Amino acid sequence: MKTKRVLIANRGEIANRVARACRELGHTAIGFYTDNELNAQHLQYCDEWIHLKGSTNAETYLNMDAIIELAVQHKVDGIHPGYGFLSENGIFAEKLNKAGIVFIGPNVEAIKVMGDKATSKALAQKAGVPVVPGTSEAVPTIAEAIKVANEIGYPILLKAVAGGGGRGMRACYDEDEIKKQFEAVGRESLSAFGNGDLLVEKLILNPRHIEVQILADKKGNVFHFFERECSVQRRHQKIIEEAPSPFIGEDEELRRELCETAVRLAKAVNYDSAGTVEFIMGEDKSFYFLEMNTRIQVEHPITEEITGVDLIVCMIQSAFGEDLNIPSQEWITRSGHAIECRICAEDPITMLPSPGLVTGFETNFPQGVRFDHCLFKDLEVTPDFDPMVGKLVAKGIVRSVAIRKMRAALEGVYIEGLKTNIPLHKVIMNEETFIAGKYSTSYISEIAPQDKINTEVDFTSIYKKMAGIEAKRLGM
Amino acid sequence: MKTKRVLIANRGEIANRVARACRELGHTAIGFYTDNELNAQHLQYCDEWIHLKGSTNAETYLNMDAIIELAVQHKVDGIHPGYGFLSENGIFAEKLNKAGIVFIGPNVEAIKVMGDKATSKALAQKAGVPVVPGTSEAVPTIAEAIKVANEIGYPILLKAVAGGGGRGMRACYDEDEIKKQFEAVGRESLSAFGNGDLLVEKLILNPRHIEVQILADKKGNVFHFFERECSVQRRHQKIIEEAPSPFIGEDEELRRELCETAVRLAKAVNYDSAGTVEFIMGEDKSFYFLEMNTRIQVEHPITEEITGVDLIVCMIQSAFGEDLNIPSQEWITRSGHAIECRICAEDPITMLPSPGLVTGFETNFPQGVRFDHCLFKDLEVTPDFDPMVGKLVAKGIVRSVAIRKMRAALEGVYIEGLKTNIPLHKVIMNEETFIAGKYSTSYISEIAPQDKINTEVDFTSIYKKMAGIEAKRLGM
Amino acid sequence: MRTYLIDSEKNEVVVDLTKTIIHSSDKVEFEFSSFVDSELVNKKSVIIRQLAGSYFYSENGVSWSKIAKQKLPKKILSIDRVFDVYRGYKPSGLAGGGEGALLTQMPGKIVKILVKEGDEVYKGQTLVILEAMKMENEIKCGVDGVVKSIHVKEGDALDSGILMLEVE
Amino acid sequence: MRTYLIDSEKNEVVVDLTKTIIHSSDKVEFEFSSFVDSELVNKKSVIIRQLAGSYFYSENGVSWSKIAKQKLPKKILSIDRVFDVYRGYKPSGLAGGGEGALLTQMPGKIVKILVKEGDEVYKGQTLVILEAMKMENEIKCGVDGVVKSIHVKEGDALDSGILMLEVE
Repeated sequence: MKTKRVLIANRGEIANRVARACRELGHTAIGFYTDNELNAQHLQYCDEWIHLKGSTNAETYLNMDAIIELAVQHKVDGIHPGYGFLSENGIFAEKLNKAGIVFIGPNVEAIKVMGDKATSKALAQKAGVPVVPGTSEAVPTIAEAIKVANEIGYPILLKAVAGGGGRGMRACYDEDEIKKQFEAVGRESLSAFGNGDLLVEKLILNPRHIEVQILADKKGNVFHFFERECSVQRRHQKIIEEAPSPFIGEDEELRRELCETAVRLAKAVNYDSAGTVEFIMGEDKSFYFLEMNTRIQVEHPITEEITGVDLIVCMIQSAFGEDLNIPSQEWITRSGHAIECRICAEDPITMLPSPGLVTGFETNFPQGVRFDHCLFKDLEVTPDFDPMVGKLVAKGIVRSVAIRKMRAALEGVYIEGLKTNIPLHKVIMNEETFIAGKYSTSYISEIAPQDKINTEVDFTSIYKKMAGIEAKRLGM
Repeated sequence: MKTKRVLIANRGEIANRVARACRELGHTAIGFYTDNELNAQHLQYCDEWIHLKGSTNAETYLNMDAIIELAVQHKVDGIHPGYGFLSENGIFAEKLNKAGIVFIGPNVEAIKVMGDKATSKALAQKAGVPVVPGTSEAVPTIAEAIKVANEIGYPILLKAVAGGGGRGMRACYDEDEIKKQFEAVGRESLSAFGNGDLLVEKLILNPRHIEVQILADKKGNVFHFFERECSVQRRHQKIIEEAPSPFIGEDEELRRELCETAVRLAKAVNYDSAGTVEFIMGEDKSFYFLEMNTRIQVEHPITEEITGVDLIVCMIQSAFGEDLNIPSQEWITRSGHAIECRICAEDPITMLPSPGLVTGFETNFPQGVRFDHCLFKDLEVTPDFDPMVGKLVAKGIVRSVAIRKMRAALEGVYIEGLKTNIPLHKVIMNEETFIAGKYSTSYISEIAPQDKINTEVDFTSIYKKMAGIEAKRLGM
Repeated sequence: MRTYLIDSEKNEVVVDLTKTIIHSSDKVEFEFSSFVDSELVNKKSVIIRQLAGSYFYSENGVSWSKIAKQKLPKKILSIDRVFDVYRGYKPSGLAGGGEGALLTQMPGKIVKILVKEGDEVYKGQTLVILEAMKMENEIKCGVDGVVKSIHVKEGDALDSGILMLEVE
Repeated sequence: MRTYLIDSEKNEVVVDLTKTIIHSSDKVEFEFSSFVDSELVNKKSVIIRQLAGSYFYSENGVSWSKIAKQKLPKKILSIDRVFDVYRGYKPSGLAGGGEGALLTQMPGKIVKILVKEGDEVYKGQTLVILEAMKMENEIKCGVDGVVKSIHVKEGDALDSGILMLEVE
């Protein structure tokens, strides 16, 4: 296999991750640094460093033309977009194809179909994949919305066609609420996503967010790598993920059905890369297709940990038309349980982003902990970028062992100068509902573990910090 | 489970490893430092640091009374001996029992039976475990030795009852050689091990060294965690191990037979901890019991990587009479392939120990590499201790992926100031016999990968070192 | 040396490094004394040991925990609390009652007066050095202006809350 | 500054740092020139960049590889070869022909003579500073003794192999 030149059009921990996959494959990893991140830590795993001029995302990691120009100029064979930024942008993928550069992701058609709520839902239905009862096309009027609501029953959700990440949706428990909310949500969506069209959907109560990892090659082979549960969310953004799902638990029948449904959908869209099919699961274990993310996902490590496969490596191989060396679905097995805690630069109680300068960073972990991160002493966490600075992953033979390991791992992260949500994770790892695995997406709002964080400052903790500072001052 | 105070009567990477297991279990890890290793790196994972006075091994890590006295003084619940030193010393275990301290290892009887070649061989035969044809008791005279040799056929091996690690053995291809060697080997053994008794054994040609990992609790449950192949050896000491064995390969029938044989033996000796049953396997895949190591082994990580179990954690739990949470043998599965390269402070060509001062240390790994080590800038590798400074472990879904990952991993270790065998490992990972998995214990002597090491010094390599030095000088 | 930690709610902790014993090139002992509202509320001896390139903290020399090295930061964080850190002297904004009126914040002795009446001074300029708790504290000016009057002289031993000089 | 690398077989490589350009606090460029038997055999400009606390090496400013930081070590190892490192000057044992006779090892100019005839000198003491290849080289004494005679004066431009002074 000829070694390739791979450009990573991303930053932070995922850029590290992709570069390390290239390192294994013998490919040349090429990384960007921008005006506002000259000391981009992810360059440390890259073989070549390129200056992507500008500071705003629009000037840099969202700037298709600048990226493609640099890619051509540096004779790049393929571009890995990571997650976020241009990772699900069909136009970008199209432009790359035109430029003769491989987009390390799925085919353009798949991106486009799955990128639109309505068309993806329609496709799912055609493929016999259960979807949340509701409309697959935009609902033009309030009257129409109410008509649909009466068919599928309350509560319902008003949802922006172009929305995502939990933004642009509103729950309505009766007709009046629809009348009140309809136009407001429409206006919001228009300004937020440039599209005011709304869908009406049945609202699933106490839902679980469960997703299936897909990996496919360019030869029509589509495999699943089991599921992940991502129900611990704040503001509809995941902060803790696990594999396998504690809600599905020992129900192998349900697990197989869910995973095979995801594969069926992926095949229907001729999927040919790493991707994730997201489902919402009700308390009765009925599940409905939400959306398909046509990219690698933040939480991919927990799947790698329980299946032993390197998803990023496979994704790159698939993009270049190489074999995945996976003989069959049955050949893919899972063992143990993995948990991921997203480490974010945010206030652990308000969970609002809290940028800052990392003045000290150390770790001291038990065995078998994985920490994908972009932290280093002197890292400036700016509001420009995602507040997530790392992903702490612990694996055990069973869930209780993974939780035990995660507790010890959280105790072993020392970050100075930055507020992080580590104190929140520490509480959750000792909170009974989580330990019992009986949580839904409303966990944070209902159980409110953030309220159990002990914020008391004791002198020992102050002396520890001061002593570290004074010792450093002495040049020790 | 009440948290315990665990004393680690060892140093180097294994002391790190045990301390990290304690960290996960919430136990207090107590570490030693000696006069000749005040900056013992393994203390970094220990919660308490105790001074074990003295410099020679006899004064320190072999000094039972001093260790037990300190253990009592510091209210220790249990002692983990690591490997080497007192790890297989029945008297030490006995003394601990008397002192009311838990020996984190098997029962005294098991240690003693397996510690003696003759009695262990006899037990194996009683348990129906195949042993290398030969005598199970010492052979008093040359005439007797020749008589046995004629029965079992040449070539034969003259082997010290008390020998080990390949020391105290000599091959004889005919009667004359026995006459020549018998007394010489006896004298050597007497001076080396304080016991001149010899056994006569059939010599297996092109043998594979294959061992089975055992884990047992105090309730009579004995499990195996599949096999490891350790045939890449120099001076009868392992330098590369893999799991599973490429020689056994897809022969699941043979694998099950081997592993179940090991379990049978462990049960016969009422084994109740982590241990390893070592076998020698001929080219016809017939296998014979060699010895049982009644301790955790250097190469345990590769088994942990393919089975997902934490052997040290389980070993500690077993010692304190806790459950291992392993429902059945069938529940234990393996996936993927793991390789370990022992990183030793030695000349890569002569393979002789080469102590020194580590003047610089960095790593830059692909994803999914495990490096258990005791390296840090300013580490002084002295002749007092084992030259092994680390164990590089790479895992992949299949063997070829593990090799690919190991190649990248070896490129990512930067050790300055110390000769290491990394250049040798780099050659082996690209050598066809190894890649084909068709090697025997004579691999190093016959294939001689050490002769393929390129020792040429180019200016770039010199400039790299000088530039690092000058930049540091500038205080950058 | 003394350090002022002042959090977002303007709560103030004063940490004095009242003793430093260097045991070896990689082992040092510190004695810290903490004051809240000029009251000694806590005093502790701690040991820092460098091992394999990292710092470890101990209060008894037996049990150790790893800590992160850091240069003197502008902020120290604890869970959700942020302390602004001022080292060696109080920040101008807090250097005495009124903007221009410098009062002693603790009992101490005037080591040096760096200005005379009529001098033009700027915000942040050191006007007086006050020795207190075995530490020299630079007393800075809180405003730009002119030194109107000086009420103390070098060598004076003062109680807390004494007006040293005024700037207008 | 120059550095002598001498391996176990007494093979000698002389590495001169002939240029240092500091681009920023974490980026510096070095020009190295290497000599074997006083012959320039190699010359190269390299860049060192500090990133996230580690050093990275580049020869073209585009492709980078990580290297280990180290303080000037006594030995530099390469695979199975060990070089003794001497910085700035040749080790006394190699400081010129006879033990007590200091000869120029390369063409250069006498910058300073630090002793006069009759002075008692000790092994390792710097006797002369010789400028060569834009570098000042401390010429050290190879033996304990007394300066017998000085054959050069400050400012002299000398060829290689010239006897500068004698100690006995």
